[in-house]
Amino acid sequence: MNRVNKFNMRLSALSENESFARSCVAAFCLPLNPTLDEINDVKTAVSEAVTNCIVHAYQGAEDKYIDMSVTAEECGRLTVVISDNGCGIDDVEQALQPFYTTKADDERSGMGFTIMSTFMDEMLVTSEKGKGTQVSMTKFIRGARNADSRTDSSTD
Amino acid sequence: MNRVNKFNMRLSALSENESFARSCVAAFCLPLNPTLDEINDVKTAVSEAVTNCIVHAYQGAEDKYIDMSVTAEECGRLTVVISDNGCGIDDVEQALQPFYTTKADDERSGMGFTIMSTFMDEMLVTSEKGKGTQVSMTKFIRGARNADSRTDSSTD
Amino acid sequence: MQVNIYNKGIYTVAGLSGELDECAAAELRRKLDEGLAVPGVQKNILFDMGGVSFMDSTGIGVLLGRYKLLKQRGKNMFICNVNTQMDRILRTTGIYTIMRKVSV
Amino acid sequence: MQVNIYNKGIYTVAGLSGELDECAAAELRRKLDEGLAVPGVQKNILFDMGGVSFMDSTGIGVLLGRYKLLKQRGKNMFICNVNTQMDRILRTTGIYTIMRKVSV
Ligand SMILES: Nc1ncnc2c1ncn2[C@@H]1O[C@H](COP(=O)(O)OP(=O)(O)O)[C@@H](O)[C@H]1O
Ligand SMILES: Nc1ncnc2c1ncn2[C@@H]1O[C@H](COP(=O)(O)OP(=O)(O)O)[C@@H](O)[C@H]1O
Repeated sequence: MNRVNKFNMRLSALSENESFARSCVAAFCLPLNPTLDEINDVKTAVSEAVTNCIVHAYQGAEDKYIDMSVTAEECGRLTVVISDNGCGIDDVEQALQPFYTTKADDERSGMGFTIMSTFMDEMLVTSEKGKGTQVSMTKFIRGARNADSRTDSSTD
Repeated sequence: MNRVNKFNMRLSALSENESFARSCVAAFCLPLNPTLDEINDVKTAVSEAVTNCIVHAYQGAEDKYIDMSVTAEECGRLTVVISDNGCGIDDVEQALQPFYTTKADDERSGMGFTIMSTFMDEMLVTSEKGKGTQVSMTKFIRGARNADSRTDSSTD
Repeated sequence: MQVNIYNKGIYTVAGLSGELDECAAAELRRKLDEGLAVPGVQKNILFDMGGVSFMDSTGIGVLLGRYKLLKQRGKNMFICNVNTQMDRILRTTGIYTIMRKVSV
Repeated sequence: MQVNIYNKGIYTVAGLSGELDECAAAELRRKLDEGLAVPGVQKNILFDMGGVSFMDSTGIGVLLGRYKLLKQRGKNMFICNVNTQMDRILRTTGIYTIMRKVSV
């Protein structure tokens, strides 16, 4: 049986919640027995997506919120969906290009999506102009798979 | 102005989420600059309330969820509301008595509510038989007040 | 949770470490009840809480449960190395009246 | 974030510590731009990342921004004490091609 643990969170779109959001996801995936590198990959990707909601979707407006939905399956699959109901993205294909940013003046690097897709196994971005953006990311935590196979082999 | 930060979370009623829930609330109240004792008080109270949902409200059934709503006000007030839609409590007054427990056979101590009300500044329990239970707790983080007054005095 | 049981002076020490909540309780009970039932366990049992980083009222239930069980077998129970958070819980619940805090 | 700026050998070192995300970026920029504009700052600026426990692409933006600014003033920029997570970000974004990693 593939036991599933889940949480949904709605949080204020404030920049101090960038660190809160990544700590939450990190704490949540601990039972999957991730390696330190895996935890750091997940924290980085979460930080990128949450930051984008705050700086791009809501342009710093503070009475907004971000939705985060996280699922940890016993098999090791971690799914993180982060969404906003902010301004949306005109052209998602363009937005995904390395170094593409609409906020070069604010010293944004344009590498957020590149890092999300590099650090996670899968990434899907859905956006509608004026409605909002949803970033759905998956990572397979190998730490957990190894622990599983260790348990299996001990029954030989 | 009393800036407010907020999150709502819905999480699976699994016992591994006891530690997850208390870590989340602890991480969230860090910007209020709490003392270590204050953080520990809050973690303990959250742990009690979440445990009660799992062992009493849902009696260990695993396809259930717990709702947690947390507000941190800049003035230092931290509000935590934890609710379930489980079996409810027959007689709340009785349930609040120290050492009262309906699960003595499982070695429950009956001290959960006593600890919540001791470790937090305010606690309010609302319950409806067959509908569910809501525990609403407030704590004033003095760490934050001190930091504020330090800022104030520097403008003298 | 980790449990280490060993004899030291007049005590059989049960050294606990980890977070003592409801999630950890069942395994902890099993380890303690098995480990303290073997031959060579002395009359005085000392619970060393030095490695316990968190405890809530579930821990009180576990301690009280062990106290009753050990009393039936004629053993005394003591506790040591309690951190501030745990100490507050132990005081609030009046546990020290039946389980003396010692420093070793 | 904490920033410590001091001269050491051929370098003026900017020692950073804390978590480098968007929340921290504005203050960090201000501290660096003020601290590296004072008299006595040498030609080679070394960013010591030893105390940085977390960094995301906002950090890349901050580093690139400092690189451009310092280059205008004829300075070279180096980086050291990068942890695994940060190293992966720096490699992914190709930063090392303009900002050499050194070990000191
Ligand atoms: N949640 C979002 N809402 C609106 N626009 C977004 C969002 N996320 C990303 N974008 C757009 O996509 C571009 C590229 O994003 P990204 O790769 O993260 O780089 P950066 O954040 O450095 O600009 C952003 O500059 C912005 O125009
Ligand atoms: N969320 C809940 N749903 C249903 N019953 C509850 C809930 N929380 C507490 N109770 C009832 O109140 C009693 C006292 O709770 P508490 O003081 O936390 O002690 P304990 O959890 O050790 O029993 C419980 O034994 C249970 O009958």
